[in-house]
Amino acid sequence: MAMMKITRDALPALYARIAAEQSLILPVKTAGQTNFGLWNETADVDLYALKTVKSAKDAFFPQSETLYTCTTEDKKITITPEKLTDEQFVVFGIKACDVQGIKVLDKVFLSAPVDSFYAARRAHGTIVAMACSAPSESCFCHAFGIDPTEPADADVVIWPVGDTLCWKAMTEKGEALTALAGDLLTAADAADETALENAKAFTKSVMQKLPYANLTLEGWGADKTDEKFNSPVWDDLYKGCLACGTCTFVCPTCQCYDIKDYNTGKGVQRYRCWDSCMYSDFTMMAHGNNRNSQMQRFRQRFMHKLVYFPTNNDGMFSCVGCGRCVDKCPASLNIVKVIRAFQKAEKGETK
Amino acid sequence: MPLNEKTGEFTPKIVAFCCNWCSYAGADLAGSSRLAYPAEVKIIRVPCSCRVNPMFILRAFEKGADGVILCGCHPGDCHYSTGNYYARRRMTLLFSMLDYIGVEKGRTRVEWVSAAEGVKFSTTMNEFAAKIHELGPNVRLEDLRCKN
Amino acid sequence: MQELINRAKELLADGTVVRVLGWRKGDMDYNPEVAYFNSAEELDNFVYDGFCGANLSKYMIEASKLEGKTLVFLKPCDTYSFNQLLCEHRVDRDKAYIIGVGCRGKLDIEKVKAQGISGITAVSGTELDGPDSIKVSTIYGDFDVAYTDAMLERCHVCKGKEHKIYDELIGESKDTHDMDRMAAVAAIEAMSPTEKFAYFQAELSKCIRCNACRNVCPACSCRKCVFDSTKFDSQQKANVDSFEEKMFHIIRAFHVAGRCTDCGECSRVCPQGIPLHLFNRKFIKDIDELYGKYQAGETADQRAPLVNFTFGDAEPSIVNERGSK
Amino acid sequence: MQRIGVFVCHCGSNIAATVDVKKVVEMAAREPGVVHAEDYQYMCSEAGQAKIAAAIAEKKLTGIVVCSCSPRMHEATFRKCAERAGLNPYMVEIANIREHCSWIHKNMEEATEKAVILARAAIAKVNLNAPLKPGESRVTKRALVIGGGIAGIQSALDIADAGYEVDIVEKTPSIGGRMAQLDKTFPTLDCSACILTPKMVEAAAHEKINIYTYSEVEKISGFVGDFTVDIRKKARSIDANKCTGCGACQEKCPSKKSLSEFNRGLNTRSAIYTPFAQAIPNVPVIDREACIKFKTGKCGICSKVCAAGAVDYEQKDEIFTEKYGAIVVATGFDTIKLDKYDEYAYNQSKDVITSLELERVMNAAGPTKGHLERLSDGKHPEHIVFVQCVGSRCSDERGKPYCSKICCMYTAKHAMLIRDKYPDVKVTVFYIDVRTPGKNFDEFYRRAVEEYGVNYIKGQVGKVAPQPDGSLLVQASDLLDNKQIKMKADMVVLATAIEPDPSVRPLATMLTASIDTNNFLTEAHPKLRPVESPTAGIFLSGVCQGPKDIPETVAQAGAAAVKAIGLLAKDKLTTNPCTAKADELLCNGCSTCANVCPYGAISYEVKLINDHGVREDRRIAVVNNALCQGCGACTVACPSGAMDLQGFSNRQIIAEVDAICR
Repeated sequence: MAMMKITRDALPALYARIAAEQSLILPVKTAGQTNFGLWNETADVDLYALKTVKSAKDAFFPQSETLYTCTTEDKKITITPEKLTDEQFVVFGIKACDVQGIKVLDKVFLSAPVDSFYAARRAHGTIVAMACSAPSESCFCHAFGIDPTEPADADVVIWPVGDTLCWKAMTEKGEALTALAGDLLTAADAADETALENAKAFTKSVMQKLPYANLTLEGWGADKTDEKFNSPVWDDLYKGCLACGTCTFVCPTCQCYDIKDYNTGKGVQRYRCWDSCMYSDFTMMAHGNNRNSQMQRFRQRFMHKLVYFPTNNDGMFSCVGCGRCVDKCPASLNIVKVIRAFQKAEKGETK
Repeated sequence: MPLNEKTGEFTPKIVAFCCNWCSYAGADLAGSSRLAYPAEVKIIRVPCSCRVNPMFILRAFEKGADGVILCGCHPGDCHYSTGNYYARRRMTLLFSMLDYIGVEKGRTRVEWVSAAEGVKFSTTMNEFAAKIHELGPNVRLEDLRCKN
Repeated sequence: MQELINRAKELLADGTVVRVLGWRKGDMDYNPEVAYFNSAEELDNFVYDGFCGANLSKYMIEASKLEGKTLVFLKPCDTYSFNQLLCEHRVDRDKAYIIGVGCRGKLDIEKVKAQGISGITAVSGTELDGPDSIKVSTIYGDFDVAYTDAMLERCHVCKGKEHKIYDELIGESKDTHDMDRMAAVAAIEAMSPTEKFAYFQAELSKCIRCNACRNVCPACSCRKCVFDSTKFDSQQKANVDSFEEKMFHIIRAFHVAGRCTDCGECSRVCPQGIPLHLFNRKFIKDIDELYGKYQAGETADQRAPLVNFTFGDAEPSIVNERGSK
Repeated sequence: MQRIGVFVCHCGSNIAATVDVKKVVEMAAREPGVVHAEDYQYMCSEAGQAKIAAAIAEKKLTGIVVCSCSPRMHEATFRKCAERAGLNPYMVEIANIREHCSWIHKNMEEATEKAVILARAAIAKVNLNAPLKPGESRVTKRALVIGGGIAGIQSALDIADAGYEVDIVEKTPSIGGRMAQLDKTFPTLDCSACILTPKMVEAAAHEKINIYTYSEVEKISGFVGDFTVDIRKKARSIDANKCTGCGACQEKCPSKKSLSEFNRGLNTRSAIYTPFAQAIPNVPVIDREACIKFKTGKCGICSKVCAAGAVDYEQKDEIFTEKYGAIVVATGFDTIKLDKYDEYAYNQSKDVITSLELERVMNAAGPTKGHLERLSDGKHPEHIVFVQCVGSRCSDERGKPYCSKICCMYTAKHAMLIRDKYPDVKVTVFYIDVRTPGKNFDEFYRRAVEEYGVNYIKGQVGKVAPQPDGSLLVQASDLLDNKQIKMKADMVVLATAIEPDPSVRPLATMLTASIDTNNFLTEAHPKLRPVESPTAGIFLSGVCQGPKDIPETVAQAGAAAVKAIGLLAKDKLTTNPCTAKADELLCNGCSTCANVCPYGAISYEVKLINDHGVREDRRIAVVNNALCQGCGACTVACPSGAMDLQGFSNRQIIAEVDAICR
């Protein structure tokens, strides 16, 4: 499809038009922080924010969702499964890294056994990806082969160029959305295309100057379990870890969840909610916990992202370099430090 | 199902924690003196006002209570000497916090009722229920999952 | 900083301590991490500058379980937490060798970024004896930022430059207090109930229940948090609607009421920028006003206000007079 | 899952007239866990109880809910009924649908709905009940009385007369206490020694009483029924078994400059001494600080003159350990220090004395052999001024906020005695209020005023100034006439406030007994349990609990003894099973719970814990079931929820909350 464009001023009208038909999820600022949220007239949209605090993961895999509800009347128990999503929705303004995050989730939830809740959302969601214009110091998506100026696997890609946004539908869903946008979009011309290419080039030049520009994944990937698992480096690295779930919950790819019951007084709502492998009660069983030290839990998270996941998924890492954990870890620990610590250790350097 | 929901009127749910030694006995005295107060008030017996955890109070609101009142022995008269003094500080701070986050004042209350104060028990419950009626349903602390 | 390293090396060498708990250089100038150092060689990566905000007191709970003494560096405000932990038998004084380190306020890189500065490649001038402004180098050029403009909120309400417990002191400290600690609390108190509710609803709706505030808190030192145990049927991980957050945050603050030293770590670490200290400070303000001034951690043998009382304490109904109009 | 039976009582028409009992049965039967529900006219009747017992047996019930009157009325009845039927009595819960429902509501529909909800809450609770068993602990049939004044002596005598062994521990060389120092007692004016000495002798002679004088309690562990106490017998330097009490040693002792404690420092005694003539035991003590032999190694005269060879300079402190079932604290009082009261010139003039010093002055065995004279120059006084409330009812930190209670009466006594014996002496009393509640007390005071012409002036003394001529100038205000007064006096007597003996503070810590801000021991309940400490097995006798006069002290001593006897009479103590219990896996060992426990029931131990595979030594709270009374203060203080209360557990209360809010 041909390149279209929309002016920044026209965005509110676009939002309203989309929201009239479907739910629209996009970066919204609440009390100073930007996260993906539902659009409404009063929403403080912050589309140009580089990074939302949480990734766009919630749109397809919400932090908490009910699976089914049991209601008791007298001694009779009625079980009502939660309805699967059956309405179209749009997630607007996802960055390339987060789109890749969704691809990671697809691997987990769309392979057999398929997670029907996730699948329903994926089937009904339209992804509008937005190219990055100014990546920040914590960005390292390039290490995973992601081009932030060319988000892949989205239904629509938009590029901010000055006060304009270039718009290109990539899939049928994207075409439908383009149709819905109607006259708010106009055809882009050669000048726009040039400006866009310049913008992309600028972004790439920024990428090269950022501190993580030279980060590689050397030494990491599939089948590295044996050489990494018993390394003494873990013991040195984990010490500052507070065992909180910040890294997990801001991560676009973490997919672990717990299933719990909520007592409503009239019955039980069985729900699932994100869990963190950093938590001491993660995978707690009657006999105890299979990882009973924070070192083991810390190792699990990074080994999973950088070794186990690629081992089981044709080399695909379950990290996308969004850098949220770099920004948000309360103890300033992060995956980049882990990647590099091992690379140094393997080269015989001390940290 | 509540039997009198047919009226469609707001019938608040009110939880009254009463210490075993003074206030529960005070409620008994209100009963034996036939001093009426609204049936909306349901009493939970605890050994001492100091047994009441702030979490119980929040739990009640979460599950749909519209008002929570805690009754204990008068300061100085605690069966366990000092329990109500601790309860007094805990509840003062909790109530202040609830006010701070915007929960209407008056949804929570502490009253010291002795075993001899049947009249006070009944008056207090009448007053408290009236206040809750005036405030209307608790929406700021309820958990939506507990609604139908 | 070199003085700290030298002294740590001496103490390691003479066997006074078997390990050092401190900060290690990060991969950026602004993200040092908490680390143990077991040898003189490892200490070469030790760092102490304006970004070493982490309160190491809580780490001493684990360090107290290890064989031998740990050298720990505590800033003036961290010593309050250590005292409080000592008071609660959560750390072992005999397992700690405390060097009170100087502090001129700690920095928050988010404050720098909030000034529109991005693409940061280096930050300098953050050391204890550094200049009044820090230099931030970015891919777009260099910027000078006044030290105080990049300081954590908690440093603007500094409790003072005095260390409350230590074995020795190294470095000058500065009282960086330049704001009214209770101003924000008082401002909320002055709101109408509806405004208050809206304010906290907006703030708490951001909560992702990552537990960073809890896990970093030196007062939240429970082996198993009540919100992680089944004892109260209060085990929570969901954030399906706003009540759970309120319950969690009210109880979290309540459980540390009278024990919270106002170290500000909760707000420092919140990934969603929720001003969690406003809950703790509300309790502190109430305690100060109702039961007399009390600073948790001032000494290790105080009786916390919630395990104390006087016969003439205010009745809970005082909230009706003091609270919202 | 429990198998619950619900029994709904009509209570004749008391419940049934307002509550649709059948409906309650029908609704209760639908609740989870309920396998049986029925109603009956009178559940508490024999027939009603038989129905419950039958249902327990037939339906194999594991828990029952009785919807009836208040649990305060019949909980015990139904628990016993359940126990007889083989069900643990703590598996019974009562839904109070009479006092809390049928009696206060008129509308049947409303009352029935409420009754259903109350039943539901009780069912929800009983679903989480666990069988509880009262604990048992043994009782050592021996009592310890700490303090050998009139309170301690009386308590010891009463306990011993009931047939139990009693040990009295007295820190001074003789029993007798403050009462032994008094001259006459109000309002009867009988001689204090004349009524006390026989009691002392009786105690000493009692076959069940052992007296350890010159001894102190060193350490106390254990709990009600089973205390272990270390007692230090300080070295007397005299072998009590050999000493005949002849007194030769004291006569010959060359060191005679030590101030006599018994005479309040108004005269001196020898280094080897018995505090007073009627001392029990009549065995002297060597004051090693004053003794020349101990100071220089030379002398040894006492040893030489002792025909019995009882002097033993080598004697050492001896610590022995004894077990007790009950402890009576009778540590008594002292007068406060007057250092901070410069205005009364107590430290400047020998003629300004405390009332307790006056007792010694008036006493025939005292420093003046009972003659009323000025201590400065031995002159007979013409005018004596008494000042009331010195340090009592005081609003500043120099004194005490409380009324010392005995001063009004003993001042009237002193005034009266002086006027009786020396009609020429003028007596003026400055008072704030004269408080004379007590049998024959006000009559006594009025006699002082009306018959003996004592001049009472309502007002406070602002200053006592020693004059160059040796007299004292008293400046005071007369509040009734609203004028300032200046008067000359030869002696001023200060009714000095009394305070608990300073030894009580460390003792209270050892006993884990609570004390109030004035260091008086706290009673378990100010009205209903006035002679017991909140810490079980500790009883309070005399002024250690609060100011009181001799008859009150003796009465309380007797009451404390009776409480102790009541405890010692038991072979075993059954403990309330609704006690707190700490979950070892959750406990932080932070001591927060112990801080709020009024009974000292919580202690800590370091224990190896296996927490889901992680093994470590942890400091863990341990609740002593014999001491815990089940208030639950600790459960809320505990942040992790490790501490829970059996019978009123967190989950049980939450279940009730949920059931009500449903």
